[in-house]
Amino acid sequence: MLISILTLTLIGLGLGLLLSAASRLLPSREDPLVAKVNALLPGTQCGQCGYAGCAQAAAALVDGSAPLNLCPPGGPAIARQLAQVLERPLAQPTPGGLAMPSLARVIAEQCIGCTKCLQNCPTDAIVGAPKQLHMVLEKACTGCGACVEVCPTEGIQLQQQAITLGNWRWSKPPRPNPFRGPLCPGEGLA
Amino acid sequence: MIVITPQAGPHVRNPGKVPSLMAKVVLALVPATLFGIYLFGLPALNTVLLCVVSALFFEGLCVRLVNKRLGLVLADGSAVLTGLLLALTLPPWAPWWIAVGGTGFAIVVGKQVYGGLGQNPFNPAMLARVALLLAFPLQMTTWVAPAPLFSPAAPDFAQSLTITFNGAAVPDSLSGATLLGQVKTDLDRGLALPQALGAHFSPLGQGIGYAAGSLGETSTLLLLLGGLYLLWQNIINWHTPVSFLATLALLAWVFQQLDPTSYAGPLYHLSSGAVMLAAFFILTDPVTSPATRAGQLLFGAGCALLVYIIRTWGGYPEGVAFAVLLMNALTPLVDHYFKPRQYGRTRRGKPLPLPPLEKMAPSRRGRP
Amino acid sequence: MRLFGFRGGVHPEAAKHHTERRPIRRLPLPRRLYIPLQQHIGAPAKAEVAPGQHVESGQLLARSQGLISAPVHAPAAGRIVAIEEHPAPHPTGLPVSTVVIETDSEQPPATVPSTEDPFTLPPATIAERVGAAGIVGMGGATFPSAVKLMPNPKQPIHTLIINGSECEPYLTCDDRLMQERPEAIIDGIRLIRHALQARRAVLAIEDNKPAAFAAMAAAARQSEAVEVIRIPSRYPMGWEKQLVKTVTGHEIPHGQLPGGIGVCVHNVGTAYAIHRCLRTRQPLSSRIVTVAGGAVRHPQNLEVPIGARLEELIDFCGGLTEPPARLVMGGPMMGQVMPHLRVPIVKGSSGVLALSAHEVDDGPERPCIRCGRCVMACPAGLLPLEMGARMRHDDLDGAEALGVQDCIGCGCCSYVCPSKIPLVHYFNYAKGELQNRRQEKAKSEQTRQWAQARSERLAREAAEKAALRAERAASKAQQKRPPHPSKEPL
Amino acid sequence: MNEYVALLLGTALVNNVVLVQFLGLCPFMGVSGKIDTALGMGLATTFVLTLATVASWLIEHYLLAPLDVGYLRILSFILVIAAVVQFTETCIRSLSPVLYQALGIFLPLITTNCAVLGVALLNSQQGNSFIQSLLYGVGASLGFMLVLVMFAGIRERLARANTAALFAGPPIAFITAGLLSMAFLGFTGLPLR
Repeated sequence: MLISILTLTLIGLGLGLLLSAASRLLPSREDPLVAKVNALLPGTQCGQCGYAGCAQAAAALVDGSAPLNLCPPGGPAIARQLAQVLERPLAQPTPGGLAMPSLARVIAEQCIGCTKCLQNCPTDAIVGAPKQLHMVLEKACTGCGACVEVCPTEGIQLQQQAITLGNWRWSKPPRPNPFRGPLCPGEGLA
Repeated sequence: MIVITPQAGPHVRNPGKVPSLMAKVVLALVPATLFGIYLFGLPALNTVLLCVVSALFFEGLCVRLVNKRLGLVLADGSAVLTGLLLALTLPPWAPWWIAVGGTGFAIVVGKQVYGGLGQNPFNPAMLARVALLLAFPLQMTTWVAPAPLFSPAAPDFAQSLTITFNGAAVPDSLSGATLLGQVKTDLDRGLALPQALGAHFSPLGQGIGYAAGSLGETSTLLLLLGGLYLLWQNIINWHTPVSFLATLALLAWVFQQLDPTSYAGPLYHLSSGAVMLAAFFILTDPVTSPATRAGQLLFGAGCALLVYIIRTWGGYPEGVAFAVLLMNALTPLVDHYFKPRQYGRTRRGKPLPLPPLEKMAPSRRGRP
Repeated sequence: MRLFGFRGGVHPEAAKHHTERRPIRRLPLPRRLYIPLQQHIGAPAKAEVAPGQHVESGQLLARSQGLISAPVHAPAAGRIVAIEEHPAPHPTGLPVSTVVIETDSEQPPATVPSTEDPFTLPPATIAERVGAAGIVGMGGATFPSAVKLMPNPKQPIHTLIINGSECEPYLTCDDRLMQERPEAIIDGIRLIRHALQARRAVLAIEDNKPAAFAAMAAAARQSEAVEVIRIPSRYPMGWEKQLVKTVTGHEIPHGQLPGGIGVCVHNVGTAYAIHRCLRTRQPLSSRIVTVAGGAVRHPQNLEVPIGARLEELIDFCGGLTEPPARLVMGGPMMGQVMPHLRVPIVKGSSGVLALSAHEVDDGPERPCIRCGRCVMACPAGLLPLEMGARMRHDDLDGAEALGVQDCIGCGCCSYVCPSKIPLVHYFNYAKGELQNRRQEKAKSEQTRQWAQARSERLAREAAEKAALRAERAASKAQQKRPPHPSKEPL
Repeated sequence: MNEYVALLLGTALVNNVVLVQFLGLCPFMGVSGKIDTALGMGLATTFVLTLATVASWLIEHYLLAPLDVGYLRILSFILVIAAVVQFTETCIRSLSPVLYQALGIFLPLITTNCAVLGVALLNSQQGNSFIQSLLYGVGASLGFMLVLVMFAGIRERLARANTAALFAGPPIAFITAGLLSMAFLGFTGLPLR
């Protein structure tokens, strides 16, 4: 009985020493930010975010290939913390496909020049003097809608950008429909 | 006046379509099939018909289950081709449930489960043949000596039905073993190769195919004829068949030089078993073989190596089916690592170095 | 002269016999001309004229903006009706700002040959004149030619290649141009060679155009400046990269221009336009267009003023025998589908094809059977089937890793595909998405800078306000306390 | 010499750890999503398996046998394997963080890979010499890596196939694994152990 206890402690001791030596000889070169983000994540390795474990999800978050709200168990709390740590705005998901991004546009009749929207715009995209008609710089506007909320007279609205020769893109070719009925999204070809 | 959704790309197309490709391959198989039917009589005809009809039936069943348009799917002729290929590899007088069960397995599990044409990793015909060989070893290895159609020994129509449908035993006078099976048992019994070969092997006879064997695999020359037709019609590339046959011949020749008493020569290997059928019709199945020419060369050589290993040292007399499946499994890797060199880039993908200006004489080749 | 091969390529059925032997006929001047301001690669031209103004033939309508741009000239004398949005020659027919001219008379503008010998001009003025004449690549790429005539000293041009291959089926505009005006083309080539100081000028013609080769060889014999060679006819021989590889044996390294390896490529039509511009001081205002296709009654080659609508061309050729399955501007392989006939001819349109149903022959699309024909056909050495499969599942990164950006859109893969998969359409979609992604990344980078600039501005303003308040408080405190007794005011 | 080669090829192909002996199936299914991760996992498992086989042989012969505590075999082997895996994790984390990210949770999971423990136990059961057990370990891990990377290639392609919704994902992967092991039966009968 004693022999078995002794043997196992002997093996454990030997291996433990080996491991501590190894970890000192080979320091882990890991990106501190990834470690910090990894600490934020719940660490349950549940894989609901589509990555094999939290470490992988943290790396994807840091290099920007994963959305901030990727962690269902973490919910909005984690999303906000991640936005803080990674200094990234919690952008709403932009609709894919042909829908063009929408930009703010001043409606000349209603704008009374109160400069409320001007102060509220996160990227200073609105120019104009008090009591003067304001104007939106299309290049700078990100369509976040902060100005629309504060405008007293609805003088500024979010409008979809017009499709021109410059920003038109080829859309995905129509999927061939080998089915007798309508094409259900998941189904394959002939 | 013209209502269009913007279409891109070429507005004229090459006339070749998938159904015409498959039809030409089936056409190339017809001589070997007819010879097989002539050689082994009406039961062979039953097997071929059973396989083709059940292939269409199972494909139609699966397509109906997934609610796809029947006409569109059956019209591409890939089911007929799979059924015919499987029929040619079965023993000629196989019972009906071997034919129907094998074709069912090939079409349903081999192809339709993966989502239809073009999605299956393994060649359906070979998959079914391996499954049948493992599941029913006895039925899959009862060979029949040739009994030409109108000779007295050939069974007439009624007899052929009994053979196929209620499995009458093969009469002793006709039962025989294929050359490969015969040689393997003799070698196992310790006989030296020349004695084992002497009695049975005449290259010409084996070429024409007047010998026991699978339904369509016996006549090497007719299969070669079909293969050359496919090459001439540009349906298949020469890379896979040439590298397969050349590697197999080379291996056989090398080992024969090393030890003539226990290793057979190249002609023996090329003209026996399913080698010629595989070289032109099974290895060149586009869906399960690599898409690049370099990949096809490696694919053929790999298959030849595996065929030689299994035939010489393996447990089964014929290794083509296993070799094809194993190389099919490797095809995604071959396609992953064998890519053509892009224009303006080195083989590793880096941009080409600028050629030095003074040596810009046009004659120097641009390759790195 | 030794030639080299290039990988891939296809042999489409040439179908040039319809218009090969038809001489070029001049289209009668249409009543209205619709001249778009964006007919070239680069910034659109800026209108210089106002509606109602009367313009002479060849007068400047719009000035080029920046280096990569080209001016637009009036093809004929007339009155400017309006400068407004009209459908552009583009698959979607989206509007583009267009100058509409009501033409005065039927007779073509008179050409007065200038006496001055252009060879005495320094190369810089030649390039400047060509730029002022609004000449762009006539092969379809429409890149402003002046930029390609200004060689940078570090990379001298040793070989000038003139592209007479015209590898697209149906098109015979370059072919007829070479047969009917060889001397002008040779003169144009010599002028380009003089401008580029190139050591050698080579005119490459595909061997399926013997008449053109004979005419050009005869014209070239008088002056030893130009070497006319026969190249094998195979599509896409006319693409710049493949032509350079065939003639010089060198591939243009990725990310480089042909100038990088000392080669410059110009189209035959461009050489002719440069000749006309330097010899007769005439801007680029008309071009040769092949009108063909199964649905056209009398297919032929026409000399057409820029801005004429497709309706006029088709009516001049006897109208349509049946509603076309596809109306294409350019060649059938790389040309673009036109939404309707009310779109104008621009500098880059080499052909107008009304293709009938059996010519288009678009079978039902089937799944990819991995036959590898597209891999063998791709001249850029890519894997169209793998890129197509990834794009069908929206795996943009996978397609980009396989090199979808290097796809030249020649159409060989879709041409040979037995399953009729619209591979080029998938790659156009991929390139569009990649461009969107680049723009979004640039925009988000920009947004971060703007947001940062704003927060710095607010901080600065707050600091100033605080400093102001502190100063005001200090001065108020100063006034309440009497000045210190010991300090006598001086 | 060819006796060792026969042993190596025999373990890698004839009685392949995954497809014939059905050991190590969970990483086989779990990590075969992409070829690169599968390759990384294969290399990591080869490293672990070889080290673990050597260590377990040493412990078997120089600790358990003299003290006659054979019954501790499984316990000590698992202890050794866990230590070797931890050691591998430290190495990979410092040598290539990218691979470490890619493997994620599956790297520590090698401890639970029954192929690793299986090979160690089989070695001690068959009483192989040191060289034999080393070759057995290397052969088994090469077989594991070959099949894992091959299967990853197929699954990467199946991910882009148009499989019906019923079969997409794991079902088709299990069917393909079954067919793959059927193909591997072709090697039976080769005169290799």
